[in-house]
Amino acid sequence: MIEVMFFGQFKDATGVSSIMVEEVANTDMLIQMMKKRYPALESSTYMIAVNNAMVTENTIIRHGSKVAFMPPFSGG
Amino acid sequence: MIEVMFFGQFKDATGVSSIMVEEVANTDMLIQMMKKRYPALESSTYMIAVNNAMVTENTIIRHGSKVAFMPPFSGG
Amino acid sequence: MDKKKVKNIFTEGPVEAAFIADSIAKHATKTSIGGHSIFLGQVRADMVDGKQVEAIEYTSHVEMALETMSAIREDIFAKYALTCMHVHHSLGIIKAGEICLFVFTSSKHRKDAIDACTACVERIKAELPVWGKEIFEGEGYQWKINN
Amino acid sequence: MDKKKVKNIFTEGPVEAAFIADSIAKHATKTSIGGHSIFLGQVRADMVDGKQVEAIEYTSHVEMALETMSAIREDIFAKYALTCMHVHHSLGIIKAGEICLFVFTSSKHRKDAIDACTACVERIKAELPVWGKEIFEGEGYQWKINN
Repeated sequence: MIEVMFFGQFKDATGVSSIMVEEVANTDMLIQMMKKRYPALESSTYMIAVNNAMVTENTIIRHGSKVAFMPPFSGG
Repeated sequence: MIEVMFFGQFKDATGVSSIMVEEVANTDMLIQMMKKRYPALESSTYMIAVNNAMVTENTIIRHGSKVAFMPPFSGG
Repeated sequence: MDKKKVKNIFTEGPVEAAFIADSIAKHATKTSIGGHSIFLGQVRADMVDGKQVEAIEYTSHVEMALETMSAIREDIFAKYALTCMHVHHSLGIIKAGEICLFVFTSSKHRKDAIDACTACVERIKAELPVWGKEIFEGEGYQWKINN
Repeated sequence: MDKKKVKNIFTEGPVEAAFIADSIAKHATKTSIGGHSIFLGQVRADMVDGKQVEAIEYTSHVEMALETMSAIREDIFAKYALTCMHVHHSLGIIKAGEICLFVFTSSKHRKDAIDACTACVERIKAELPVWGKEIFEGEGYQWKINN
């Protein structure tokens, strides 16, 4: 299983803070899957982190990973 | 009369914090006079302020003025 | 996840002035320090389309934020001659006028503390997975945007 | 001497952490402020030829220093979009580990507060007629040199 987490406005948009999904090969496939399930993600600027590390290119997702969907940061 | 004030190490060197002197026409003449009276000033880096304003060129000293002999600043 | 020590930076609720005073006072025994630089972020009561921000609610991807902060800390200690650096960021609801970020750097000579503090604040704003929800008086909210 | 308002910046003895906390807390009502920048100068226990500095005794040409500070304040308010700026400098004997300078700037956006604070500290060190006498443990002293 993979844990998919939503933060900031994505938590609002999806209505969940995290969901468990079956194995997905890579981040591109996961993004596609999530946009289908949560259309609000389609038009948004998002960043993806796999196991707390930002990824900018398509990345393999190993079993037990945590993937975060994050809007632009606005801390401080 | 003119008030001549000594600060920092110049107060140490002259042993006084301020003295009153008779009219002196300008700062060059006052500096000469003070160096004669307090030889320790001779070899020092000093700054001169007349009535709280720094002067870098020879400046006329009016009656009742306050002239400060100041070593380099070291506040903060 | 690597082995470097991860320190907590998050605190529920605002950073209190008394806490800042306490942090400052603790450095009196570190007599090699010549300068401290402090940055404080305070929640602004901005007006947005006639509505006033009364608070910001901060949330974070905490585990990732703490790891990111550890990396920032390492970089900054490598670049500047610091004696110490402390970072505190609020989570939860912080009212307008309250303090939500406290960055505190100390060094022998002032330039290191000042430059490190600024660098740290910029990196926190750009790199920490933290989000602020600006809550309007009455009702409604908008998501904060950093610039 | 011109007519601009001259504020006192000098205080006998060290700047206490509680005083700093109080200054910070007072700004909670100014809800247009988004960032505060603080610089604190702390007396270092430097070793000089085997002798340790135990305190610095500060003296000043007070009247001139206050006028100079007023001019610096005017320049800085003209250059940066500040909400407020506070400066406190100690006079008298300040022990190693104690705070002798407190510069505090606040602005809507952080950059103004940060840049103004740094500019203010640099100008204070360069332009204020203040002198520090570094007193060694046991006996002796030397005059501090700013760089």
